[in-house]
Amino acid sequence: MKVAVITFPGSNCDYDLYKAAQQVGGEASFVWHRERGLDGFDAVLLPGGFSYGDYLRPGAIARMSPIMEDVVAFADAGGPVLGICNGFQILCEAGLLPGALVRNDVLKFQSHDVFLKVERADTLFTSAYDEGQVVRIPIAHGDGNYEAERETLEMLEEEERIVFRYVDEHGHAVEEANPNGSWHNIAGIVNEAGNVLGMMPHPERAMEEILGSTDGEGVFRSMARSLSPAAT
Amino acid sequence: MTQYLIEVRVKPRPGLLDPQGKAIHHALNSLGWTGVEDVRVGKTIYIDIEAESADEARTSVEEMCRKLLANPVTEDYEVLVVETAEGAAS
Amino acid sequence: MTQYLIEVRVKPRPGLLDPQGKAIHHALNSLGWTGVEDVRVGKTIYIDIEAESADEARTSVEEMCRKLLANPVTEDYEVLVVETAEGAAS
Amino acid sequence: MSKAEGTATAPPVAPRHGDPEITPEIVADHGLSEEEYERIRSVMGREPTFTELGVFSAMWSEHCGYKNSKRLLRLLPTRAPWVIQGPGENAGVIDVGDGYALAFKIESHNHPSAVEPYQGAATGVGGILRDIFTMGARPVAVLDSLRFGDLDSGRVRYLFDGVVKGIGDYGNCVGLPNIGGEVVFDRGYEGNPIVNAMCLGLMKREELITAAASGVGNPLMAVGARTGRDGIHGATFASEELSEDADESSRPQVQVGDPFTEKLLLEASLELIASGAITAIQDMGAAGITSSASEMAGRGGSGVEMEMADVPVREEGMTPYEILLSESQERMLVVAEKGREGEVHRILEKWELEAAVIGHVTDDGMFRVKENGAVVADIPALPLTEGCPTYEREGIESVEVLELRETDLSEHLIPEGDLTKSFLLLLGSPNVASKRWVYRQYDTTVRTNTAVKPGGDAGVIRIRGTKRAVAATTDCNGRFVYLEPKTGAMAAVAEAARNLACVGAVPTAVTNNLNFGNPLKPHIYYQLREAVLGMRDACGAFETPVTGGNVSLFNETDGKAIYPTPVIGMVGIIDDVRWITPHAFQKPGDDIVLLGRNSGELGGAEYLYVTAGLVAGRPPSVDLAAEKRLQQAVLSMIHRGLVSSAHDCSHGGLVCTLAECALGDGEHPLGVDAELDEDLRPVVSLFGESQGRIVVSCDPSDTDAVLRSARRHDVPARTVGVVRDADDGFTLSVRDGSVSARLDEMADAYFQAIPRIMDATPATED
Ligand SMILES: Nc1ncnc2c1ncn2[C@@H]1O[C@H](COP(=O)(O)OP(=O)(O)O)[C@@H](O)[C@H]1O
Ligand SMILES: [Mg+2]
Repeated sequence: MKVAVITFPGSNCDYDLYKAAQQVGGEASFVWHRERGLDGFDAVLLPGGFSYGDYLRPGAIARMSPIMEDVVAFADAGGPVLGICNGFQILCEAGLLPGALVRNDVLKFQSHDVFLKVERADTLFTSAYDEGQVVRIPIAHGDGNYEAERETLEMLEEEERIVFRYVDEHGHAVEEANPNGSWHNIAGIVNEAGNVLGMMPHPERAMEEILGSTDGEGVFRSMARSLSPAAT
Repeated sequence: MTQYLIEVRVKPRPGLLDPQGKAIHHALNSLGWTGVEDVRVGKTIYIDIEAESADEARTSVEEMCRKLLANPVTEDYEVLVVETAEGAAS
Repeated sequence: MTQYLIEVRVKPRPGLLDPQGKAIHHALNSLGWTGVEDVRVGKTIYIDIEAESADEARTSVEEMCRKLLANPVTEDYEVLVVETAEGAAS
Repeated sequence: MSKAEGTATAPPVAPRHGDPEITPEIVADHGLSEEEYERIRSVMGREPTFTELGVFSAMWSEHCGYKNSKRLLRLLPTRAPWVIQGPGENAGVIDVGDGYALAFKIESHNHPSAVEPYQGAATGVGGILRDIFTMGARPVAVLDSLRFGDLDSGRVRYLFDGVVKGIGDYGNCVGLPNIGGEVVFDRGYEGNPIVNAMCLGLMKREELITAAASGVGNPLMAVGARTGRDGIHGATFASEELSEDADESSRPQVQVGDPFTEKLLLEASLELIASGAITAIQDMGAAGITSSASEMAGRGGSGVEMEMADVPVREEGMTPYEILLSESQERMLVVAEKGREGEVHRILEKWELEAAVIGHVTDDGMFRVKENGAVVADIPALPLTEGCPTYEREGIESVEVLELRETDLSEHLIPEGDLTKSFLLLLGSPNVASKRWVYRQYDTTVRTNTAVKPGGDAGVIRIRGTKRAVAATTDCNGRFVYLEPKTGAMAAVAEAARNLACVGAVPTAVTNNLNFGNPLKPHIYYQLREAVLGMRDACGAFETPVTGGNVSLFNETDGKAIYPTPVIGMVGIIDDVRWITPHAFQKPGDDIVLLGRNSGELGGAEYLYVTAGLVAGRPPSVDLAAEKRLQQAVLSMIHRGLVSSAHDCSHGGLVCTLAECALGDGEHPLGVDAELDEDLRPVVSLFGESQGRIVVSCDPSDTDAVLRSARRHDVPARTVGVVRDADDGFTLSVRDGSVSARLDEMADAYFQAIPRIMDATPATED
């Protein structure tokens, strides 16, 4: 699996993603936001961080970067695109995913482990999980509160495009388990075609025992599996 | 070319949540300002721009809003030409 | 009691660095809007408040600014009584 | 060097149009004494110009010149085989093995944070990061050591809230995990918060670069943010003439941080250093261009010449005085290799940063500044950076403190009400309570190297690709230092080392931040001297040399000084990540073993503050030799895999320590059934804060080995109880008394104390 990790000014999880891709046998390369062309890549990863300092709105300025035209084309052609945290915000700003991520309802940056329920194990990003599986993964964001028009939100439920939800230990999507006020505890969604996933939590930070959890590895193993059966 | 000062007022769309406004409202009430009925927080972007005319200035700022300054999903915006180098304008 | 809509316009103090304005300015320029000379970002707080008079409303909002809404060290603010339930006012 | 000193005096410089006459008032307004002004005149061999006066006042200020602390700092041990860079550079550097070096340093932003907590704290983090990456190291973690007044004041909550947000927003944006720190609340810090930030950076040994200007003709480049009128010192009335527009509001009292630009600077700087296209790089921190350029020249024994008209500025009509003294953030001074400016520009342009050549390195040892070609300052660099007069002041202990220390505490030994009440009260005291409310606002996992997050005894960062990890902690109990400066300072160093040992790290080196009041007052200078002596002894005993730090004096409001607070930032090395040990109990059935002895001390204890609002008594004594044995004992137990957990005993005494072991991070609390048979009053047994104690837990099959190991290290040790299920509750009985509580009520007191205060009542500015 050859993956491109797009680096924007202010990205700070690009290296973590790069390592995560390598850990599952992927071949990762950094692509600077001013470069053009994504030919030859099997997947594109948009890292977390604070592109352009999150000034104006998280992801708003980054989505104007030259490389984003290629990312949109790549996605439209069915190429897998994974956006994590700031990457998710950029995907929404770029219109590759519906809705927007606004300020956490608690108005504070939220940095701690959360439990996620894998609602869909049939996407190319989650095939390594079991449907309904509860995983433990860190979050670290100030603007992770998923927002959209009613119709959009209902459509997401209707079309089962909510891939990850914040839940408690036992897998219940209770309010206490919602760290940012996201509608219906949304932590991650896919586009209609299922090839673009955006999520606020950081699976790339849950890849080794020494870091407290290996539950995030599934996301990358799923991709590796479907993109290069040889890899795993 | 004249310089114009344009004001872009970006507001959270009615109906959508405004965590900041909510928090301030709560804080004001608990500080004893019970008369406060509602609080909303928006941002205002002040732009100094060179243009041939106020209209030209307005038009390009409106395009900036569509392209970058406001997020149609969550925000409404309003563009005001406040003043020119020569002084107040429309 | 009448309801007033008060607008509090909070701006970064002149001379202070405005990183957000700087970033937006940079972005607009690189998107081709070369006419843009400067960008500053402030916030506007819209408050619905019950009061006996416009003055009373203004006075209490001014106190809110000192206590909570604005940071005296880094921000300047301005309080405007925009309208009453009955319509536009001073 | 010799060359620099060779130029004893300065060539004449015509006074600049618009600059004020130099009068005794102006000199005084620049914080210079008559003697110091005389020294300047003899250095210059003439009257300085107004610009030159500004430059001297900055370089000879307390902050840059260490007037009142240098002589004391010389007493500190700074050498060891593993020390690569001691005091004198932007940061200290030690060898951590496998070809890696660790750069680390602590810095204070107390005053700016008191004026504007959010920006003050944020820019404090920014400054310390630059000190690390200008050494060639990539910052890998930050810690923050904070002190405020009591939280019942709205202003204090405002400061606390703003400082935490500022530290969080800055570090989170740059992308650095926060791995620890401290937060203390005590009326002793009311109105005068302490905000110290520490940063750790890793590099390959060969990547080390120091900030010495070398290579005659090499261009000097200003990189990063533009220069504005931020934080310019200098006399206010003189300021009128400072700039063409006399608009006061355009001379802000605070600096605004831009973490986004900092992140770009960080990446660009590391790329520049790797490219070899530069010979030196330094942060334009305190006293901006003045200190960075003159320090570079001083260190290099060379000289610099700069053209102010070439400095990218944020505002119109800035004078050389303003440009030289501006403290605008996120700026660097770089010495490029002559002929490779192009490369430098390419790298900076990639990172969308501005850069301008503003001068060049000379060989005449002068610090020369021009404005449109006309010389406005021409100063011998070495005397400017090294010639600042230093003082040894008179130090006498204050009678007040002496009396406090001798206070008879016996009446407090009898618990009013029952012990369990006091216990829960203490657990819920913001000083003991969990600081989760704080560090949940900090990213702790970015960069995927954090092995131990905030909440443990020390933070741990693993070194990718090796078996090693580095641990770091900051510690200081200002009450102890206040009551007995030397003992208190030793206690701070001892606690730091103990914390490191508990996570499995060998204490290795120290950075420190001396936060004190006005040293011109004899009782303050006494505190300063005694504290440094205590640090000297303890750092000597633990073989943890001091490689750097920072001094923050004059921390006073209305003539009232803060507690003397020498914050110790200590780093340790873990050779094998498998040794990393948690502080919380791990499984029911484990034995609980107490290492060390309670010497029956209640002085300075949190118990007294919480129950009687009292800061008094003799602080716990420190037996350095015993401490060292204790740390070695716990380390060898850890290395042999004997213990499941280890936790240092401090704030709140043994009972609070056991409670923390039982509660852990709140997710899987465990019960405790323990008994302590000490010949002491219950209050002292439970809440006394005697030093040199560590609580470990181990599988019963290892208990004997643990006790034997302790004995071999000549460390008192005994089994005091067992770990139970949460449902079995928490019990600790001592002679003539006992504490017993349910885990949920303990958890509520411990985890909710700070949120309850902060989330309930809005923090207002006044
Ligand atoms: N308390 C201290 N103990 C030892 N060294 C110190 C202390 N305070 C400052 N130093 C050293 O003096 C030098 C100058 O300090 P400082 O001015 O704080 O550095 P910077 O210019 O980066 O702020 C640094 O190398 C610093 O490590
Ligand atoms: Mg510095």
